[in-house]
Amino acid sequence: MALFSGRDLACFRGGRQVFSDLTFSLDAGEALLLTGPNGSGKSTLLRLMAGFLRPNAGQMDWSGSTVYDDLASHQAHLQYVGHLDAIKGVLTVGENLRFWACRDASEQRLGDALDTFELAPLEQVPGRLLSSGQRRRLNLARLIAAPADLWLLDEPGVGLDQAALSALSEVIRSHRDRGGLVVAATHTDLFIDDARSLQLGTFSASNLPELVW
Amino acid sequence: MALFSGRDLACFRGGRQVFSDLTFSLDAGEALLLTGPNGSGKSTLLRLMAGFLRPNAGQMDWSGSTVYDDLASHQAHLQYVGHLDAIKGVLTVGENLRFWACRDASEQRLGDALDTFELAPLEQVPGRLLSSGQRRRLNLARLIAAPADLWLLDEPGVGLDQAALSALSEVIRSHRDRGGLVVAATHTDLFIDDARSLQLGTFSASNLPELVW
Amino acid sequence: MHRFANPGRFLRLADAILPWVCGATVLSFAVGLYWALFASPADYQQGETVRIMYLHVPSAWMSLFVYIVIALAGASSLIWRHPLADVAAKSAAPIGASFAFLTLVTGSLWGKPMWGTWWVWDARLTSMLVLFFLYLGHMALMHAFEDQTRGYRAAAILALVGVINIPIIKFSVDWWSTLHQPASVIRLDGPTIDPSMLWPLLVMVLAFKLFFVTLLLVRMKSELLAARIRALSLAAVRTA
Amino acid sequence: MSLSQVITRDLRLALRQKSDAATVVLFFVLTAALFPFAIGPEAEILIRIAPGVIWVTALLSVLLSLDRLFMADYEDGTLELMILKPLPLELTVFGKVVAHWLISGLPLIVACPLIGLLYGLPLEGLGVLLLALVLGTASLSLIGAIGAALTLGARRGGVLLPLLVLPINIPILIFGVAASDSGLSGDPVKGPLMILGAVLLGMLFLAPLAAAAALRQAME
Amino acid sequence: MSLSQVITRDLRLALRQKSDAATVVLFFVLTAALFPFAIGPEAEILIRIAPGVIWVTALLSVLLSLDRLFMADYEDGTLELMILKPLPLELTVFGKVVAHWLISGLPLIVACPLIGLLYGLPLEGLGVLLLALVLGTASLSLIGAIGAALTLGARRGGVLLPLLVLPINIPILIFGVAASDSGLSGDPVKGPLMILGAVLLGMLFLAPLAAAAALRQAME
Ligand code: HEM
Ligand SMILES: Nc1ncnc2c1ncn2[C@@H]1O[C@H](COP(=O)(O)OP(=O)(O)OP(=O)(O)O)[C@@H](O)[C@H]1O
Ligand SMILES: Nc1ncnc2c1ncn2[C@@H]1O[C@H](COP(=O)(O)OP(=O)(O)OP(=O)(O)O)[C@@H](O)[C@H]1O
Ligand SMILES: [Mg+2]
Ligand SMILES: [Mg+2]
Repeated sequence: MALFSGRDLACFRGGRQVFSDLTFSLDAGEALLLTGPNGSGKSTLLRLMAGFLRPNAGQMDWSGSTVYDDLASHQAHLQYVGHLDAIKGVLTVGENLRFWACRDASEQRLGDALDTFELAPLEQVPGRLLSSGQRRRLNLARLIAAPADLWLLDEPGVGLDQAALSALSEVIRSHRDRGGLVVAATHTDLFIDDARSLQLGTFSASNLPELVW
Repeated sequence: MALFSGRDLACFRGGRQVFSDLTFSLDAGEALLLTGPNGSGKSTLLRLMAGFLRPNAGQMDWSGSTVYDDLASHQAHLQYVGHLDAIKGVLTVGENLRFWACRDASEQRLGDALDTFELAPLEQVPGRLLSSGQRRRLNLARLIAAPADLWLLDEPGVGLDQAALSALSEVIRSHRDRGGLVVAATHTDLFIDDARSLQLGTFSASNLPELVW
Repeated sequence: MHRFANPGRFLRLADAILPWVCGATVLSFAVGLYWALFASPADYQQGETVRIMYLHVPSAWMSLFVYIVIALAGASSLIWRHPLADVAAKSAAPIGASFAFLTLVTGSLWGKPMWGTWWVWDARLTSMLVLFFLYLGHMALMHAFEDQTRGYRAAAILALVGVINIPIIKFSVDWWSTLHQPASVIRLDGPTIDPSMLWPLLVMVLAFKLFFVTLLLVRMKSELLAARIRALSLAAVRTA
Repeated sequence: MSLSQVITRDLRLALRQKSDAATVVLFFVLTAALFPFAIGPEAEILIRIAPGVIWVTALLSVLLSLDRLFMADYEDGTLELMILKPLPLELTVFGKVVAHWLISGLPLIVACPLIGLLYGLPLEGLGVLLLALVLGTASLSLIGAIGAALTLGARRGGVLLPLLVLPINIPILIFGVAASDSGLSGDPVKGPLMILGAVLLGMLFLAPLAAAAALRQAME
Repeated sequence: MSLSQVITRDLRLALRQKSDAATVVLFFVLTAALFPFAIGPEAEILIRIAPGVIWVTALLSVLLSLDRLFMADYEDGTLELMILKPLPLELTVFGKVVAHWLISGLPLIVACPLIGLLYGLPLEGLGVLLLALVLGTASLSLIGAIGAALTLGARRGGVLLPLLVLPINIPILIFGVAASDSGLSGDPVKGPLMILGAVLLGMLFLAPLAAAAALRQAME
């Protein structure tokens, strides 16, 4: 039986059905790549997996029990990296990261997180001075500062330079080696080995959202 | 003599020197790709070219006269697509685009802009319902709705699916055929033929920004 | 579609009882209004203006009653996620607000001849004004979101917070006005109301209650039908 | 992008999100209705302070709504693109202020008689009060626009707006209340109204210039 | 992420951008200072309305600063990540309100004697006024937090907050003014102070629950 799975999921947003009858299952150490054209529902599915949205139909299980029975404990073992970066401009990179680190995170681990994404030289720099790629790297550093079983990554490669991109794929590899799960939406190659992939459908012109002002 | 050129440009941001002695020149129909690691100053250079920032040293010319003599007229013949998308959630895609179209833009041209980036089916959809890639496509559609000689594109390929990416490279090609100029910062391949390229330097650790709260 | 199974039954039920409630409303209004406007005596002090009371007092009572209905609906929506409760709260709020507004308007129409001004900062008047604002807040919140279910939930939470606060507000406003006006010239309460005026008043109160039920059923029906039309057109798009 | 486009766009945005227009009026009415609770219901005192309360609340309502006049456009990048457009930024600013006044100043003035009713003001003098409010709120909007533009770039923006704008507004407040008081008591009102008008004229010219300069600065 | 971390983080953010704390106090002082200009300098009237003006301005200051209590965290995605953390959202909300009160409520109370001076209030009764303000502003912050959470992501956020929260705040205003009046005139103050305390206790319990419920549904 799979560690993390969803069955017959359907989701409406803005009055329009984004997807339906979507099924996935993931075991320890596996990675799932979400692909598909713009607007096909990749981000929506990730938010569903994170418990921010509830599916309009279907069911989602984590190690055999449905996640909605105890959403808080499901959420406690996942990390989400989305389009919003939760970076406070007046806090330094170090302070920003420290807040999201888990309580008992050692300095060692924090240093590790900064080093991995080459943020160490920026540790004292306030968040508002970061370039777009640096912001994204700071977000990815959360994955290391606060370890979690399930990583939900929405276009994690966006804005990264070559070095950061290979750091990311390295980090994902070692996470999976430790038995972690990864779900990532992407349009570009993330260099993840033997990942399962889920292709989401096309946006159909007749499927317009209902217009509500 | 080049149509658009900069000489010995230097720029400080947040009290730190981002680049110095930077020189570029572009002729009608040419494209310049800005590459370099995160934080190397690609976005900064684009904002400089758009006249949002003034260089701390150096000089920038458009067809022989320095742009700071008449900044407004320099700005009138450029289009800038950056990280911020200027999309109003309560206006529809069509209304959003129409506002930025030039005054005498025909319906034909607007339709063209929407069609190119496959936004036609979304014309009546309010901006807040768009996915990240759809937002970016709407921004790129401005390039067609309000033609300009110089296009400044900051990571235009981010979040685009395959279809949109090739539409973009097609649009850039025909813009250059008409004698237009393109400057684009990017980490991924944009499929632009025989572009000049400008590699920006690395972020050096000793060059930390002065901390200003 | 299981979400609408229950409302489907409700619709059938509403269709069955609506004619009866509607008839009863018309009947009680006919009796009440005739009695109040023609058959009951004029007040020896206030003269004919006293007849405003037959609108004023029932609507004052109804506006409080409706807010409690909304709060109860909010509670059942939050606890049992009952879809009908949301629809009921959404449909009832404008009716209650109209009652509060009617109280304010009839009150100030009454006040002009009685006190010489349209408005007096009397405790009861002021509480009614605050209640009217509470209604406005509820309605505004209900419609403030793109996603109707978010509006439902937020408005339900607000209604509960509001209903806990109404007694406190009422108490404080009473206290406030007695603090400043120990011997008020304005005394609305006549516990010694004459039976010849009490009975038509009670009939009018009944008429208002029935009127509320009728309106509520009609509004809930149209709300549910609109939701169904939306759902059906979505389904049509899906199969297309 | 033309002046009329700027105005209609802002009007449309406001009508679509409905917030702007309703915020200001509701804030105005609710705040004005709050004072009796704090001061007591005695009619003489309420009548005495009514014009003052109306003017202070009107001033606050306009100021608070202005605070975000350029903010949304700044944060989502609209302002950058507007600067690139050939329409002079001064006109863009002017258009935005006009739209803002139509959305927030005008409804406030329409709601004013209601407050008059609550405070028991005589109906006859209300005309002058309203006229004075028209002149006053228009000036307030223009001055507020300068403040709103200045605070955009400044990191300590929030502080600056009241600090910059409230003191400048005191003359408007004084002459506005003077005109209203005279109007209510039947005294001549020409003097203070003329001054209000003169301030408005001055601001019509000065404010777009200053605000546009501040906006350019904020783009750096 | 622990309760103390939430509080210190918000405090640090506020101190770094300095705007929050200073805005609220400045708004309070400037608005209160505006009334004498609008109402006239007669000492009796000013003394008569002083407690009322202080309370209304305090209420408005707290309300306006609360409006953005969760907004920044909502817009930049911080709130999403906070929900994922094991700390119960009720506690997070409580921590944010505590920080907010320390940043905005407390300085306001410290600035209050200044306003008292301006209006010529006797110094003796000021203690009660300040105590009442401590209890009152804390309740106002808690109630405001419910409103801020409910209106998060609403199309008409700005309008809604005052509309939702002002009516509920009326009792606090009434008893706060009553306590202050009695304190200034030397009458017994226990009654209204006790009521203010009771309201605060009730809100300490109710507000985090309601606000957290509202935040959860705002994430949808
Ligand atoms: C805007 C003005 C007014 C408002 C908002 C108002 C509000 C109310 C409210 C809320 C009630 C119900 C109170 C309760 O059930 O305990 C009420 C009842 C009543 N009002 Fe008014 N009122 C207004 C003006 C007047 C005037 C001018 C009069 C006549 C002089 C009046 C006479 C009464 C009477 C006789 C009752 C019934 C009292 C009772 O139930 O014992 N009202 N009003
Ligand atoms: N907040 C929202 N409310 C309502 N509908 C939304 C919302 N966000 C997105 N949608 C709709 O849901 C659909 C799926 O959006 P989603 O963001 O999941 O797409 P995506 O696959 O992530 O696309 P992209 O590749 O562009 O990021 C879109 O068509 C969009 O119109
Ligand atoms: N608004 C700003 N104020 C001060 N400094 C800034 C600002 N924005 C960026 N910087 C600094 O300028 C440097 C260059 O940033 P820029 O955004 O130009 O980089 P970039 O090359 O676009 O990087 P990326 O690939 O991550 O987008 C960064 O090191 C950053 O710290
Ligand atoms: Mg997406
Ligand atoms: Mg960049």
